[in-house]
Amino acid sequence: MTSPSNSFDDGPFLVVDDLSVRFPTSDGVVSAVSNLSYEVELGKTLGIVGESGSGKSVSSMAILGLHDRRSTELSGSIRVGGDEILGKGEEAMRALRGNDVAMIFQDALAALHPYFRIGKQLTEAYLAHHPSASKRDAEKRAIEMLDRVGIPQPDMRFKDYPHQFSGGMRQRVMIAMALINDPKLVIADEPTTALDVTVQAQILDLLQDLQREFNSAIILITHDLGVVAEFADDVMVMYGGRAVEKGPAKDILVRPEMPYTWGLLSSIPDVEADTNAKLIPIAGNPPSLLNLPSGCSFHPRCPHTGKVPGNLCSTELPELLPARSGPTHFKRCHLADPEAVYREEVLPEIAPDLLEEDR
Amino acid sequence: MTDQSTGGLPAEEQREAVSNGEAKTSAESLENLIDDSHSAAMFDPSKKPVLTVTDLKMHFPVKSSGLLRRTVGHVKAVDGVSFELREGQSLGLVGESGCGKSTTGRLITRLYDPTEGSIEFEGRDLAKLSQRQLKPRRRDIQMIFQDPYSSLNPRHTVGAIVGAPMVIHGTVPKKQVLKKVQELLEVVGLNPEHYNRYPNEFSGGQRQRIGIARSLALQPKVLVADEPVSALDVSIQAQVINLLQDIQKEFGIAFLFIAHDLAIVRHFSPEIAVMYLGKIVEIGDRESIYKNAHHPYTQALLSAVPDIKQAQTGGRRERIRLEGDVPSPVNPPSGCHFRTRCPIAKEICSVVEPPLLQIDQRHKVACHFASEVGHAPERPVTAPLLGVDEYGAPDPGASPAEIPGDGPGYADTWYDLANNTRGRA
Amino acid sequence: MWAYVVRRCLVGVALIMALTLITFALFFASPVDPARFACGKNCSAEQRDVTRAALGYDKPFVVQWAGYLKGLAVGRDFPLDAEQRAAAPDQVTHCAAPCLGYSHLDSKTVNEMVADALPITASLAIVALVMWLIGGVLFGILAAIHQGSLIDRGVVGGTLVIYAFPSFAIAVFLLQYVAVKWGIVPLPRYTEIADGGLWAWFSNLLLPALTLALLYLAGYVRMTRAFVLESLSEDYIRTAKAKGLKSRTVVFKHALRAALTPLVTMTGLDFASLLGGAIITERVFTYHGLGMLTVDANNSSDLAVLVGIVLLAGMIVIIANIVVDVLYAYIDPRVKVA
Amino acid sequence: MRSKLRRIGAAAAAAGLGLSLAACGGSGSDDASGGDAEGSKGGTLHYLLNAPIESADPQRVYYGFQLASWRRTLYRGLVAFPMDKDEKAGNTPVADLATDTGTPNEDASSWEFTIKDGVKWEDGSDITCEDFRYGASRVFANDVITGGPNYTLSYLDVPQKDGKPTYPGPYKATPEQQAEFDKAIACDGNKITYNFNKPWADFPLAAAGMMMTDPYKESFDEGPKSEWKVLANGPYKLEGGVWDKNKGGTMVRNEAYDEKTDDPEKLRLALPDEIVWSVDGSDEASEIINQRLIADSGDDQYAITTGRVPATMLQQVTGAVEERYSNVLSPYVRYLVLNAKSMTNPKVREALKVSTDIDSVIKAQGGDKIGVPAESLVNPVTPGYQDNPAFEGDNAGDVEAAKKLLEESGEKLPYPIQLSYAKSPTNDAAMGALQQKWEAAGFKVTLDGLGDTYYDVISKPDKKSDVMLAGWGNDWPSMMTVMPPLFDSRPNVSATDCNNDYGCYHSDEFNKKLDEAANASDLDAQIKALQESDEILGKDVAYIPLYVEKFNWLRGSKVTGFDVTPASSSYPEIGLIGVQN
Repeated sequence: MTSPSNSFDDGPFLVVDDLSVRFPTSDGVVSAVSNLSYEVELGKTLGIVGESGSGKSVSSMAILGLHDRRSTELSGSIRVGGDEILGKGEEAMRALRGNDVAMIFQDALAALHPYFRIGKQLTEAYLAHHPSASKRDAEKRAIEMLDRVGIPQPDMRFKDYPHQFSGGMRQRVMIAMALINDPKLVIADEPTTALDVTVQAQILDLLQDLQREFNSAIILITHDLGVVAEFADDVMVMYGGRAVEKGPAKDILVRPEMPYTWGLLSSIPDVEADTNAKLIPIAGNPPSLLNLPSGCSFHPRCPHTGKVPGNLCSTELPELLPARSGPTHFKRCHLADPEAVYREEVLPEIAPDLLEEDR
Repeated sequence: MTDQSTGGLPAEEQREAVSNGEAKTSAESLENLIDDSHSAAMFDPSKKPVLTVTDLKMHFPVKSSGLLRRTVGHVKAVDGVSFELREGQSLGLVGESGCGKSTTGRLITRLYDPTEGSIEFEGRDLAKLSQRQLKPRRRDIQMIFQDPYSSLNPRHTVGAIVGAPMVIHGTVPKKQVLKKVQELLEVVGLNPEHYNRYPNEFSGGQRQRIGIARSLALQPKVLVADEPVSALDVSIQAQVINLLQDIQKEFGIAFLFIAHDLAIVRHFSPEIAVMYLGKIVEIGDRESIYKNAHHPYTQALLSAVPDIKQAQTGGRRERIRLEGDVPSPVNPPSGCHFRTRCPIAKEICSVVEPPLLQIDQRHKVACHFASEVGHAPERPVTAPLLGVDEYGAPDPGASPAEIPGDGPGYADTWYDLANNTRGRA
Repeated sequence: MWAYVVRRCLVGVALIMALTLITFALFFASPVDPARFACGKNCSAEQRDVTRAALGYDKPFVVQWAGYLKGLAVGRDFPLDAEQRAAAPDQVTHCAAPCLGYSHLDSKTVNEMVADALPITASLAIVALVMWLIGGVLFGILAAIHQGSLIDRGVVGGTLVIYAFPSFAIAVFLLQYVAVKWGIVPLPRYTEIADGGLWAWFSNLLLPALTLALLYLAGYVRMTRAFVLESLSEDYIRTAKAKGLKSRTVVFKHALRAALTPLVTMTGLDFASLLGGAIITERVFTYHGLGMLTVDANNSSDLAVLVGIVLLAGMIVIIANIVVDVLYAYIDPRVKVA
Repeated sequence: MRSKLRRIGAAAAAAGLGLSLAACGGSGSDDASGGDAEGSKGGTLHYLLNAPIESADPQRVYYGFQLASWRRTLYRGLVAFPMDKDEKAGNTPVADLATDTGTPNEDASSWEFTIKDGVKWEDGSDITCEDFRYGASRVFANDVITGGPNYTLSYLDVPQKDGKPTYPGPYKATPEQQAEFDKAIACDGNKITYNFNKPWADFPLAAAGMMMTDPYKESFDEGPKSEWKVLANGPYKLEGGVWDKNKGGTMVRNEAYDEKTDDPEKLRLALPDEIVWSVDGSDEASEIINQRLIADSGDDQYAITTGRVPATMLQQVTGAVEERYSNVLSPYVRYLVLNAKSMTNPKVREALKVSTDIDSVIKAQGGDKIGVPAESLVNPVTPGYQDNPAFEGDNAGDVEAAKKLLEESGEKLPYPIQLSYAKSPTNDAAMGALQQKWEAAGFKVTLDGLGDTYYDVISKPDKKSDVMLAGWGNDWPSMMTVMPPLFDSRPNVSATDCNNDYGCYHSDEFNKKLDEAANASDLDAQIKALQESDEILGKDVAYIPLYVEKFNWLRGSKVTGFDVTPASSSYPEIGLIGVQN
């Protein structure tokens, strides 16, 4: 098996550069992703955070080449292990999918074929990239993987159908399937959203263990900032198809500089937060990708546009610029001193206790 | 009108006064609300219980596949649940999928017929009423559903959806229905002019608002909110939670708030019940549950919730890891249902079911080894009360004592774990 | 599962009994006098009464129905007139249980008539089924994977055009032009496999089966297309692609497998209700199958045959339903019949 | 199928058409057999049937073409009509199994025949007097042998109760009853005597045209189970002995048949070695069969058919095909019946009659190859036929005369009538044509096209129909099989049913004439009475004749001797037909 890793050394395994994804439809062009850039190193986890319609899943589909080729316009660059994959043919992409790059989907019940035994679905994934392997080898490997992801009696469960597993076990099967070919990059799209908290904890533990063991790069797509806080090394917050803030997880969650990130933080209650703190929702609804607001896409919902001179927010798209907290922290906002606004206006509302600790 | 409907006179009169009196009330009060400074609902023991649920059970029969389709077992979805819901208060019901929290909600709205137990509401046992007798009562207890997409009929206008309960129950004269609908839409933060639009013209959050408006149409005393925000985007969840809080305050509605998200329940409800396999394993006020949980399951749940603050330290916290899955409710483990996954279970747990024991003024827990994390006692705290030895075998020396707090509400005396004595407020 | 099948069968038996009762009731509510037909053209009122009695139509219909049920359970001897049976024992026809009745017009038990007709209709149905399934599924998939393209529109439009023609017109066209005028195939005449071998059986079935298949083809093309499109949009298809499977595998194994479930249901039920379509086809091609038998029996007011066919058709529909359910459980591991 | 029975079954043994063939042969072939090579023995003839036959049992056969063609092949009779094309000769029976055409007593209430020596069943056994008696007795078991003509029931001199014979047929008869019957048909060696309870002057015609008095071998009889079994005594036998209702059968030479006992020249040439009968029971059978005959390929070159060329296909009959085509008069007459219960005013009935546009009806049905105007209910080639004076004259419909009559009637105009008919595209057109003229005259016509239940509906006394379309052909060449079955109110009309007397017509004067005819001891007297009865019907406008149907036949190119005769009911005369070798 040739791996694209020959041609790259130590740099990030995945580099997405200035990626734009557009779907022309009868109603107009949907700008699903605009000028998106990010990278993930082996052994590291990037958390992509955003609401539905923010474009957080779209770029990963492009990495796998799973977008509808007839109706999608792609521009920019995606390099996997140093190899440019944009413009590669279907056969080349197929060789990549499930092999070097694997995906874990959200709802394992829907994402596993209901009519096939999970053993078959696993071996199928193995055989697709090991054409010379025997069926027995594949089965051995599949049982090994089921065992590895913590499914009891894997040789028995091998013959079961997806519906015969509990939600958590099903997600483990998904993970086993994704990891069966030792991928270097795993894209996990809301892997725990449908699960109960205790099961979610189990799955996240498992993912983390596996990452340590295989040193793979992980992209974790989620809307749950708590999950990101515990799991991701880096975070990218997306809104309206663009990255609005990205950087190390700690910087983003502790010293966010973009009002949308503030909004996300303030709109979810915390198990330890003061119950007297009122949830501060983000007003309005997420924008339509068909017709993005001018300037900063967030400006119609942003309570801080008044602090920006003129109507800059609604006329000019802010660039993704380094933030104050560090050189690896970028934000897309016109506010002159967002950190001050956060400390003085946002923090007292959502977490007065935090404020005191900091002082 | 049946005899039953004329029974609860005071309540009827009160409602009449509200609906016929000042139509403006709600709209006006909404404006008041907006300026209202926010504070979380606190547990108020002075309020009278509006709903008292005692030993409620819902056992769904499991039929054999044989020719005669005999009942060979039961899914004990809800298996002896007791609690009180006080006027204008909120009880949060948390637990993982399959624990029976949604079934409990549906039992209270009588979407199911309970197998056993009572649901006392305004002096009447709803569990014993026939569907016909129930009809005039239905308006008092309304439900908000999880899925804002499937719970609204796509072929009806928003006005028809919100107005239907009023028309069916005849609470509002036909001519005033539209006016009332528009008021309600305004209350839930929708444009009142949109009454003739269809649900698909609204976003998920707006649809949930429509559902809420519908549930308010009959001015219920109790609202059962079954995962009201879990289908919504994060930023929208907060909008809806805030709306529900405002409504609760404004109309003094008692909420049974069912959710799997511990943080949201904590935010919304001053009193929380934790369910596991059809039973309440721990119930208490917010402080007791979130700061002083004594049941290993509650502790595990809380520790499993990902915490944003962890970002400061990075990596994952130490947590109580639960192994395996929830067992089948058809054949739950003997004794304590949780023992198969419990980190501190001992022999007694498989023999004797722990009673829901009141251990503080407003805190009950069902565990033989009820304790703070990491401080599990050597011997079961419940043994002396149950008249058994530490392995669960009947202890000829001890005789079973009265279990403190053995009822839907909280007793004045409780069992003090620290001193193994009866405590008192 | 067997318990389920038995239970369903019991319900089915009750249903069939009700069905026969309704058939009896409808038959006697109709203005047609069956005796009038059997009696011939120069028949006086008295003779007609005699004939009516000979046919057994003089008794109250519930009594006749009860007799019929008895025949179903334990068999019956014909003629019904005991005196006649005693006088000429050699003329007695025994109709063993389950006796579907006795046609006085054809002097045969309905069982015999059905036994003659059923293989013909079954042959027709099976060949037609194979034709429309192969055609429908292949064209359906073709259209689905080229959704929105010219191929898609061509396939869907083409089958719609065929669908727009009445079955009758297609049958007559095939017969008059393809067989008679152009002589591309010989005139179809049902040939048993035992008589002419497999090829003769099949080649003779070609045109009538095609007629019948065309009746269903458009529906199956559109259904397959819709089902395959639907399953192609499922999450597990995305998973299959993400695993790096070949698109052929994805479409024909993963997508088609899921689309199969509703197709099997439709096929089972359509197969059971083929009798309706078979009437037209059999009539044009002179295939003396169940369809033709039905029409003839209706035209000659032969109650026994009508009830027998209603019973048989009811049974076929009920059995088909059970088979579909069982098959469904086999195809879809999530479904359990119980 | 009901209507088919009436249509085709009614065609039994019609009167000779030979004369009219020459006169009315239509376009193309004046001589139906023209162009064909002289017939010789051998080969296989294919007979394509456009509908299944109803039975193979002689006592149950009622199909005209079947009676005629099986008389020539399988079942010989006491007497038979010759294959003569002359109307008179063709309608006069000649001896067949009997030595002569029978000897009547003085008032024709008793007939005596002698059975030939050496006539045998296909199993080699002799045909005996007892076989004839047994065959005739089976008709009485009409609860077993259902269907088939049963005139003998009212004629044979057996004890009666309430006008019904008490003899229940051979299966259930007590020895006493059987003894009584054996007196009605008496056997004395080869001599058989039929004793009737009243004169039956045209009995030989009935015996020749029907098979109700044909012999049947008792040991072969299985009652209802014999419906499709054939024990032949003619030049052919049925291969396998059982007719397949849906497929047909193959007739092969009967070795037990001795040509010397027969008169082949007159009765049956029996040219083909084999006759393959195949049934096409589909609705389009006539179209398909005639398409095949036009294509004329393979076995179809040796084929004849019972399927007439549909009017829509007539324009395809040109050139070489026309040489294989015949257009002949049939024994059918189409007529309208007036409901005597609702149309009581004689002036109204008269008005309807004079404004009936027969020409347009024929045109709508397909033109002069399909029918010629009729002047009576009786077919013109029936012995004793005369134009009914009531219907002579203009066939286009006289609107003015009708208007005048209607005005004289004193009825409120327009006079509403409902016209019922068996629905078909051509009938719709034809009835539309009638409607047009009638409405011009002052009627208001509601067209009422009915489906399969047509005859059941119009038989009911309380029907809404005022005028009904019907068709009839005689059972044997006698007006006795026309007027009595159609208009004698006594056997027809009851409280719940008017049977074949669709108009519920009742006239004592007419019934009296029928009794006169029935009791006549010679044919001439009978004919006179019947002619008078038809005049009464005409005077009362009980019916309005429309047209005599014509048949259009195609045949394969290798068929020889194709012709129709009075005896063959205008169907192919199979006794003459052979194939080229």
